[in-house]
Amino acid sequence: MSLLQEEREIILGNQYVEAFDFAEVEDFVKNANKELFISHHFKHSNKMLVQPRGGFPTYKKQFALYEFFVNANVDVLPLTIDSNTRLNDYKTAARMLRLSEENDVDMLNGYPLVNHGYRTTRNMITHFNKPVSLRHGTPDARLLIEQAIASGIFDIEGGPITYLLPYSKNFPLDKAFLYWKYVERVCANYSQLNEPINRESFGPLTATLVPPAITIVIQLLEMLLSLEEGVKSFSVSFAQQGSMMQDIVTGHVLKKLARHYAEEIGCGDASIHLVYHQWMGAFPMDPNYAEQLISIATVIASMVRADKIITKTNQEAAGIPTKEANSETVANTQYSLRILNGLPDITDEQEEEILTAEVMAIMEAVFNDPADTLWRKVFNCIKSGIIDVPFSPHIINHNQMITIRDDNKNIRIIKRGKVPIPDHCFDYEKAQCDLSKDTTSIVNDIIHDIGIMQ
Amino acid sequence: MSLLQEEREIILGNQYVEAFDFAEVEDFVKNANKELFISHHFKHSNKMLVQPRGGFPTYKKQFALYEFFVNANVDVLPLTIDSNTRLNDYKTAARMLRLSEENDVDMLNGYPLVNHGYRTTRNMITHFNKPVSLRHGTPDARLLIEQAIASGIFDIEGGPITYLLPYSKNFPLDKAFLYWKYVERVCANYSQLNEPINRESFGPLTATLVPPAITIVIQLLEMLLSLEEGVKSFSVSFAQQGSMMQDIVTGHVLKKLARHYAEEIGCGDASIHLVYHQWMGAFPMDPNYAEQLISIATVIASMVRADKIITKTNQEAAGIPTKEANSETVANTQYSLRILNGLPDITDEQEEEILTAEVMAIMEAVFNDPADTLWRKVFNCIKSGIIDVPFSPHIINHNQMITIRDDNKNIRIIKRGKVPIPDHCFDYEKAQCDLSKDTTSIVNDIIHDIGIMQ
Amino acid sequence: MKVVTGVIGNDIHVVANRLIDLSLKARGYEVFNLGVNTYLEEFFDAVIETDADILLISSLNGEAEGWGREVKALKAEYKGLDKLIMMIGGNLTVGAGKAEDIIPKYKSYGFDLVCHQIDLNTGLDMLADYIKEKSA
Amino acid sequence: MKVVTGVIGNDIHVVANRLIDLSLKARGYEVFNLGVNTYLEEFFDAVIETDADILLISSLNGEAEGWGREVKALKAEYKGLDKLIMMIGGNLTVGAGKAEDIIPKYKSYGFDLVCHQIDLNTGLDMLADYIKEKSA
Ligand code: B12
Ligand code: B12
Repeated sequence: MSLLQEEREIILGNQYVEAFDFAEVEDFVKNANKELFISHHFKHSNKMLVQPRGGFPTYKKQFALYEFFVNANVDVLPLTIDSNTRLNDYKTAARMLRLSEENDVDMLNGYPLVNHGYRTTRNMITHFNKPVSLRHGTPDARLLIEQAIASGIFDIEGGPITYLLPYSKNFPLDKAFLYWKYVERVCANYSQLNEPINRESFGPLTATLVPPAITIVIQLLEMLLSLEEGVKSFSVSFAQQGSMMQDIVTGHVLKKLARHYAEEIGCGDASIHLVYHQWMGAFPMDPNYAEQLISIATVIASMVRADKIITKTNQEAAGIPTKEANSETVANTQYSLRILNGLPDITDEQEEEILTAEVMAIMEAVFNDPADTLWRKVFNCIKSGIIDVPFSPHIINHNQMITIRDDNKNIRIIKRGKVPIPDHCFDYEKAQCDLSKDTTSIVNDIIHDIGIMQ
Repeated sequence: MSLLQEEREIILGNQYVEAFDFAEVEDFVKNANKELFISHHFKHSNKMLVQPRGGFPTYKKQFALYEFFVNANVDVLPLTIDSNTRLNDYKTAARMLRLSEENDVDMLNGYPLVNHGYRTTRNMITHFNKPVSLRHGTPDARLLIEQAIASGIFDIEGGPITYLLPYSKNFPLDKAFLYWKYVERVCANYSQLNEPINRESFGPLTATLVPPAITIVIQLLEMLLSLEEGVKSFSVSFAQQGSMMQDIVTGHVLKKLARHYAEEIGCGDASIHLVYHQWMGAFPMDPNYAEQLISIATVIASMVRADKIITKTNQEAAGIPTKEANSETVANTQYSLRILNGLPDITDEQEEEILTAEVMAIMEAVFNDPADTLWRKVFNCIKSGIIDVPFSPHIINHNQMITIRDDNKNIRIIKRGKVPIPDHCFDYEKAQCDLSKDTTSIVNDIIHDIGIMQ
Repeated sequence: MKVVTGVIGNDIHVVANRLIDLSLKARGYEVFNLGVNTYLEEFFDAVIETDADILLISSLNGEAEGWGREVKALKAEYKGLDKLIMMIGGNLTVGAGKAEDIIPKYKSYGFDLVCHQIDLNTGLDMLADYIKEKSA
Repeated sequence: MKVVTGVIGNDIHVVANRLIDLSLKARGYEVFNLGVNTYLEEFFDAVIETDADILLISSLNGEAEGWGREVKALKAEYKGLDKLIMMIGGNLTVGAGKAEDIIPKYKSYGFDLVCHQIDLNTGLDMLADYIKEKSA
């Protein structure tokens, strides 16, 4: 038995897991309907796929949510996991699930997939026969992913960096890399049986003044870590940044370099997709304004030529959105995509050049790290501040890079910290901003810039 | 006394008009606050001005509407006139106004400005101290415009073609030209006293598959007819057409040629502005979808770099919108304009070239008409079908031009009728469409194309 | 069969009228289209002149109700209109309104087929069914 | 003056926390920022260690209410915190809620200043006023 298989058996031997039938699951994946595979839709659909967010504790409520989504003409269903499961606390999740079922109150902020088990969950997923995307935020997602794939969920979001730096204060980063290596391998293995399992990275990160160079580098690294384990279908992603042109340029550079580096490591046969998140930062309180913001995000996603868009609702600033609000967004986004015609195909050459140079310089610094494997190189670079994510709450993150917005609301790096932004790029970035102001004004600008969509 | 002044005295001697004090009105205009002049705002504001639609019969309701608009941060107030006044039926308007005032029901679909009189109306307009745009659809607007300017309304929409071909079945076109000549002269004369009075043409026409070449030609001709009478500030306009690229190209060509022809007739000193109408065609019934449509229109207006945007509401398909819906749209549009950042400045060279050639060919045909004055040339060209407006209900219009949408939803001319579209342009237009279909399929395509935003 | 069509009253919304013209022709009817801005008398005159089988009226701006009330009285003044199929469609009320209120009202005015905010093709299918039924 | 600040509970929304750090420093306070994901004991320990005058707590994900109830009891276990100014702000309830319900509740937990969905600068102005008043 392989080492991986040994590890799988230990993981799946967890007391909260129903007996896992490896052969049956393999068989299920092999014969699963192609409609369930987002990789299949990416191949054959010529429209942008629309995916909302959402997860409820009970089977009944999740089922009802899906019915709403299907009525709203959804392309990809979400399955958002509760935070106990994210922390591998299946015991609490079980208790809360029972309470939710008995009292008809939601005691969990998502679907506790491990407790429901794959047999039950698979019923729901095959019933709707739409691709489902797993959204969690789990550093150790080994057990969760096994259950997800066994349930028919063939689109798996996350990664060791993007699910850690924005979401955690002190979970050990090195462990996260190892746990995700397991996930990649399991996905890669199952990918040989039918259409490939798709992996997706979480580009929005902290959704707060993250410069595109950092977003892209992290997208590329998570992609490489995945492809090198044999994954054949991968989605890189990013969220609306606040400037249409910067989004367009980011999309171009991300696509171009994803292809480039995939080929560099001999994985040119993998298919790579682009996912765009509607605004993920601080929302306006006014739901009418939030509606405009979402709608404009859809226009930009179309200009960016994204393959999939992940939606928000006009209730974002207020609290967790209802299923009605969520499905309204889906219907509205589909409508917007239908009426967006004659979109120009454009770029800004100079911006592309600068951004490409920045990304390649950081990537080179990562590759030049003396460690023996890619994940260790990346680990070292985060630790040393070569990769630095603005507003990450994680203790390992350096927080020395400072960004503000220029007059066109592009995010610009005005302090690079330890990130090896080439001098000519750094000079260009700073030249776009008014840096003659005193510190207080610059701090006020940053506060203003965080709230620009409010 | 000049001939014009004689005519003015006759017009203003109308029995339904309160005594018109020429000297007082002149004095008022001379000393009027610059804030009331949209031409002043065009000069000094660096944002797109936002103007809603709306008119109510009573002073009280109109006042309340303006309060709503001002709270929603409006830039330009509308004054929409009722249809009796549009047909110079001041008697009926007076009766309906009395009924509306007595019973608190709206018996008119707009504000009967002539009956209210300029003294009353001026109170309201100077109270709010915002520029007001007069929106009517009146072929003989002589009396109305006198009253409007005397009230402090310094932005006058309309024109002999654009207020006739979409709005009337058989009002005589030649008379419309003469009546509008009067309007232009009055505007020109008042323009010498303070900031210029702005004239605006109604570019949307029938809002139904009108090709940009026809829209632009009519905009240019109404502009020339106005400038040649001495008007110094003019807004050309058009409505969202259904393809972002076609809108951008239309905006470019319209601006460029407006400048060109203004200089050609020695009126290069006039200032020319661009106005964009949110979608004017068939709306979706679903107010959520209508909301998306309007919001996308704002994005396109920004891409087009319009100087002013005229808004619609999400109630358009249902009926006449409430003041709440109208002011919500204003607030939303202002918000959208605030968050639209980093918009690229683009065009499509080939499309611009084709469109420019079409417009110049039609303009040449108009200028080559043997008649002695521009208005007679234009009259002859409409009569002979050199200018042909799809879906005009007017008997003089030829209705021989047929248009459909190509794959990118650009409006394309597939039958040119008598319109002198140059051969290479016509070939280009047809080449974008699939014309191998049978007539029934093409008719179905046209029906589909009219409803593309539904 | 012969159809007289047009848009009633001071209504200049012509788009649906053009489509109706095209669609009726495509379905093999002989069409006499009076266009927009057409008054009730003009409709009945045209029916008599052309010996039409069907009168198909559109209204988009909601004003049809005012005209509807006069249909019966006016029709009675003409002779030989007993077999005329009368149909109306478009936007049959000012502002929002419910089909279940609107249809009986217009039927009481003398219309055989009432299509409030009903898509053209559906309406013309209804007409075909109605004709088939009547002649069966 | 010395301020201890941080985000309470399992809340990792760090943006407001960073801005609070910057703004307090800009206003001349000496700041001890414990960051996100900080538990009540950690806050009080830090106040004791640094001899802080002010404890400024943030909560963004609505969980503060659960922690609030324990404030009084826990504070009583420490000595010398009588003059500590206690302030809380951010999003102080799950979902939507009204300030008039929320403020008295948090005051009863022992907070002197309660800023539900109040902008940072306004909140820090309130703090300055409060300090002036108290020392007057
Ligand atoms: C385009 C348009 C215009 C154009 C018209 C150009 C032209 N000459 O045709 C312009 C800009 C000039 C215009 C002017 C006005 N308009 Co207008 N216009 C519209 C708009 C946006 C679309 C109409 C359209 O062409 N639709 C496409 C066609 C194909 O659809 P349709 O007309 O609905 O017809 C379909 C069905 O009804 C059906 N049908 C129609 N007849 C029949 C008959 C039968 C038997 C059957 C089975 C089916 C059927 O078949 C069609 C296809 O499915 C509508 C709002 C909307 N619906 O989005 C307002 C609207 C109709 N207009 C309106 C108004 C008030 C006006 C004005 C008075 C206002 C103004 N301030 O300018 C003027 C003057 C009109 C007049 N005197 O009648 C109102 C009517 C209010 C009401 N009914 O309560 C509307 C609803 C807008 C609004 N919300 O205020 N308008
Ligand atoms: C950005 C964001 C994220 C980022 C956070 C990155 C990071 N590490 O900081 C990411 C994407 C990672 C994230 C994750 C999550 N988030 Co979140 N997030 C947001 C979002 C969009 C903006 C928050 C923000 O940064 N605002 C900008 C700052 C400057 O404003 P602020 O935080 O409101 O603070 C201001 C005031 O409150 C005030 N203030 C704050 N503290 C104090 C203290 C005092 C004394 C004073 C005077 C003032 C004051 O000052 C600030 C400036 O004015 C909000 C929704 C929104 N508001 O638009 C949701 C939101 C806060 N998140 C939410 C949730 C549920 C989550 C998740 C659990 C969900 C998930 N499915 O992923 C996770 C995990 C969170 C956890 N464990 O705590 C919910 C909270 C629900 C509730 N309270 O009812 C919200 C409201 C979204 C929603 N509608 O569901 N999120």
